[in-house]
Amino acid sequence: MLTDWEKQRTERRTRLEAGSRYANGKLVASEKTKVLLETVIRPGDRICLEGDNQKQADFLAEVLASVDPSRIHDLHIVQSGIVLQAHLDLFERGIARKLDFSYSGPQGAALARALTAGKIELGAVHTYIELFARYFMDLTPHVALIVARQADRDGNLYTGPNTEDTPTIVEATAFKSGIVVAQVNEIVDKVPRVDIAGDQVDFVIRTEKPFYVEPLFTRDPASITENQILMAMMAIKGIYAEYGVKRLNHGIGFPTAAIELLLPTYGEQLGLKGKIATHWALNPHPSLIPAIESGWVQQIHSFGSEVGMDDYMSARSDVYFVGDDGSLRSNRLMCQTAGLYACDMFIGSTLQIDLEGNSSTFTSGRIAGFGGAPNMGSDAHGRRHPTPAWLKAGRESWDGDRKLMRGRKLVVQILETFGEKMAPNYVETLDSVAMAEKLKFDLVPVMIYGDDVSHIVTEEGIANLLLCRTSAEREQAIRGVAGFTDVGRGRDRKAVEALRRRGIIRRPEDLGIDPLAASRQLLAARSIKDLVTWSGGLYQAPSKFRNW
Amino acid sequence: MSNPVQPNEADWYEASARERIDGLLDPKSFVEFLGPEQRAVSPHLAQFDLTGAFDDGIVVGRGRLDGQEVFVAAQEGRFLGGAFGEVHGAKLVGILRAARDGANNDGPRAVLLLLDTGGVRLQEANAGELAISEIVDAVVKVRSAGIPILALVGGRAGAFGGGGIITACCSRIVVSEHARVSVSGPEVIEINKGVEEFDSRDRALVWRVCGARTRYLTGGADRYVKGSIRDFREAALALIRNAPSFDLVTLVAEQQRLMERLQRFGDCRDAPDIWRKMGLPEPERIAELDDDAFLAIRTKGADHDAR
Amino acid sequence: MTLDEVLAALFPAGHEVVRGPSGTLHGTGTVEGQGKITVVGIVGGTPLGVDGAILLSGHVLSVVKADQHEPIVVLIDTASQNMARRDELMGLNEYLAHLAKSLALAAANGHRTVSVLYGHAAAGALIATALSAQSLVALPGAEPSVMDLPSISRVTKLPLDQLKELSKSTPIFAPGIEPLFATGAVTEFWGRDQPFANRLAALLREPPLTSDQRDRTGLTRRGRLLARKIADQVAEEARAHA
Amino acid sequence: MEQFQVRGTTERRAGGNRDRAVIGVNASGNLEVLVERVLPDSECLVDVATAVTGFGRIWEAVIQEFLERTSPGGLKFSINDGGARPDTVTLRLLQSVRLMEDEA
Repeated sequence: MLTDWEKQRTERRTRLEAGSRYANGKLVASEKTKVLLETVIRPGDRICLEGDNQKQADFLAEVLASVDPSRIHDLHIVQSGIVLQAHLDLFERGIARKLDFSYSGPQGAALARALTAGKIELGAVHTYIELFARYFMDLTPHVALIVARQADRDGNLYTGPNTEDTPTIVEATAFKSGIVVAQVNEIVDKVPRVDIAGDQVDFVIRTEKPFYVEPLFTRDPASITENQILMAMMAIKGIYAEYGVKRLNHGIGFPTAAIELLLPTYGEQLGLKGKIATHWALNPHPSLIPAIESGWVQQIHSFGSEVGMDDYMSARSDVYFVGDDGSLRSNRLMCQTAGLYACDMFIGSTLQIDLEGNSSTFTSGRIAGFGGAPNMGSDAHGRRHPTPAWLKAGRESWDGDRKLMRGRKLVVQILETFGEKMAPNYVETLDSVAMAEKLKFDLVPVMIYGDDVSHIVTEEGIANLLLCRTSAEREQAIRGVAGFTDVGRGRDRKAVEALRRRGIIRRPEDLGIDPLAASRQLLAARSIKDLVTWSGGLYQAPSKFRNW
Repeated sequence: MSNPVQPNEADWYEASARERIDGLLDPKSFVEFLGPEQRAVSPHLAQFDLTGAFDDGIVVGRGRLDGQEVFVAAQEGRFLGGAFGEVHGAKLVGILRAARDGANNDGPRAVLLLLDTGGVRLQEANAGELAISEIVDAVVKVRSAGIPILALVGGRAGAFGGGGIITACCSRIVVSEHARVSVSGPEVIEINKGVEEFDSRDRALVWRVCGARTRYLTGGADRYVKGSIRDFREAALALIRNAPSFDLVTLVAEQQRLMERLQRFGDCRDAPDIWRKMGLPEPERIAELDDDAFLAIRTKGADHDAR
Repeated sequence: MTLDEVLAALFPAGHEVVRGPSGTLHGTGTVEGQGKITVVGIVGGTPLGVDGAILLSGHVLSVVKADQHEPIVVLIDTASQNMARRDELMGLNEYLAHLAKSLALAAANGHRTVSVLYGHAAAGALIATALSAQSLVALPGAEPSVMDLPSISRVTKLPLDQLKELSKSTPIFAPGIEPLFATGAVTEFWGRDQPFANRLAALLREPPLTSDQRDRTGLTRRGRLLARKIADQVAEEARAHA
Repeated sequence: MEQFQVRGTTERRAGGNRDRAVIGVNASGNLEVLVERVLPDSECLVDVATAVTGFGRIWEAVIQEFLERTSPGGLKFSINDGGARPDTVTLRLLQSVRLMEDEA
């Protein structure tokens, strides 16, 4: 019997032919979107409805959530971000059933409710690279609904600075006989640059409204507190300078924004310019503008873009990755890979840390997802190239034969002892443990495992976990910087003082920092307006951040 | 590139009420009246489960401005939005009455009001409202006695509600870019009239409607300064020298000025519409200019003696 | 009470009052012992915006200009200030301040100023009209307020019922004639059975106060216990440091 | 709202010769501290009014540590708190002691 080796290709042709009835070439009028989707999607399909960390295929999401559930149902959603209401509506309305994703952010609480109510069958919560990897293994989409700024009539797409996940999604879909549908803001005769080649795109829909992008990486310097500045000073002096960290990634919290704003002032005073923080895997944080303008930064590759930063990045092509057209090209998969293998340090916040140093952003009733932090914040065992920072970290933690010593990534958690509403950030047991039990997860969600963490920075001091040799030492090191939380007050004072003598715990005074010197006057910019001024007017702050 | 944001230049917007006074007046010249150690705390807040402030959110006293005696009152915009309560308002009333009483003797050369307020404190709304009316009355009497009163606005709470009305009762008004001077707050308008009428989250719009640049260009403020405390000091020094008197001539001129504004711009919906009618270059860009470029715009709006 | 009833009751000897745009009115009324006095007003529940305010201040200033020193009665049945983006864009704060200043100037120039509240007045409109005359008379139906209780509840995050309960024990925040009377805002309240014309004539015969005594009144009426004391204390310290 | 006092005995008089100082603002997540030199040199006192209830034990620990660290003899601290976190409380207390050390 003859084997049919082209079932997928045949299936693709059938769907394309059916869909092309609603198209003029590749172009589909926006009002025909619903019937197009009902034609090219089949029950049970794996669908990537492009919902990235930042940009959203919001129009296609709305339309997909409005299709007839008797025709389209049991979809398996495979996408990095569950961010829009429409994403959850798919499950509420019975259009989709199964979910594999990475990040949920603002929908974390609604997602937890839908899971509890049995509306969603959860595959797994992934990191970005992990989900992308599975696109090429066992979660390849049948249909990808993607988003770009512009298209030409041949389907060539220009994503603008928010390229993000699109090349990865299209690669997996188009070369495995899937169907690619793109929503775009504009149809043009010629796109400024080709981010996605037209032969990988089947249908293009121009929408009335430009697609939605959330300014996720803008931290208003006006909200940075003196204690965050103190933590930033300790991190710069006690970690960046000590290890000579040049290649790094920052999380999005206020303490790291404070570090960015202290480089041109406090960092300059310490004589660190050129010696630290020169190469970055980083979204275009507006708070890094003063450091860039002061000549600290040589190069930045970005996962995505940031609202208002387009003109600035275009004008700073020596620093950012910019196409010949003059606009930023971001790429989440590439940048995650850079963060995993080419960064010597990750530093970021989280929501809870336990006594082993495990951290989680899953607090009661919220499934926040992982995003990229677990990859940024893990020591890649596949790394083989040495740097001084990596080797020094390795030396501190290594007990074995020096000849075969490997280096280590610095993974720094920078987190105040208390969070919103006096909730302790340092706890005996992560909330995610109880949540996993309640939702019957096979795996407790952990953002960064304790054995990957090298340092914890709080307003009370720095705990160097690399130097700890026993779990008891680790526990006391964490308690010793956990301030007045129950965990902190439960410390063994003698043990903590012993750790301090060994340099495992370092207080501000141990680092030669006067806590009262931690003033907002040290910030290179104290407001969003200051950032605009630093940029020479090139940074256009989103309206919600303005106070002018 | 050198640091365009001066790290040691004290910023009005960032500063507390006390820091503003310290930077505004001659060093160590400030003497506070009814200071925090006297604990004139609002008795009305506890029933709302709120803790008070030892100065009830306003610092009043006297000091010197380039050697000249002045009275000063500064609202703390971060304590309950700088709102007027019973004690808070009465402290301002008291210092204004003292200024008037001293007019013929060794009274102050001027009174400086550092407004930073959302308006009436709702937990003591009636007392706050009445205090505002008493302040308006006292401002008029101080001005009638020949003592200029300057309003200095550039804090995070702006000058809303009665604070906006008091501002416009002063002899001269100084604003910096962050200032908003208005009666109804954008959120209040949005809640009452809908988001179509006023989208309070569109912050650029908020500043185009209530902000310093709009006020300055249409004559609602007399001086626009860059944001340092020193800039406010210099403006205050210059303005107390030539403040308008409070009399029929001034008010008739103000009547004329305000009528003309309505006639010229009454059908405008947004600030660029006004700026276009004024013949200003690139009206859409004015909100985006830096302070130096903005100050280079020559207009007639702010240049008047009718307040 | 309707406007016509109010006018008839205040001026039984006759009045000539015309309605203007934006809810304004102006004209004259005859009062025993005073002859013709000036009447201005904002009525019909009209919110006070830039257009109404500039008309009212215009009327007041032309009376001051005429230099006849006759009393000015301000009739009030408004709402709050006009909540509109356009009015704020025009600088409503200046228009309301200008109206308040015009009334203050009239008083300083020898015009006895009396506001008569017979309907609503709230927030900024209350300040610029009712509270800007030397005396405030409240008639039946007067509903002055700074902010309504639901709005206070929203801002203070206290449940409405709790606020209502609280307002029984203190006049410091609740809307209405009684609390505002207690705090010293309202000079006199005339009940329905009172002869308004006589009361007005009597009020106008009294010598005008040269200084603002509302905080003292609030103390006497036990509605505002601290304001006078605090203001006096500050003024005393100012004199001591002179 | 909650009010309480923490008393301490001290080894020495706090430095400087200012009679009083005030620092901070009672705002959300922040606090104001009024310091007065009104007690005998061997005593100190912290008087707290806080908008947030139920954290008395943490306050006690924060204040005890502060008193041990600075030994502010003769000083009375009065706090109006708007829900500040312990790190902010410690910072303001330290700042207030530093202010008292300034020349009068």
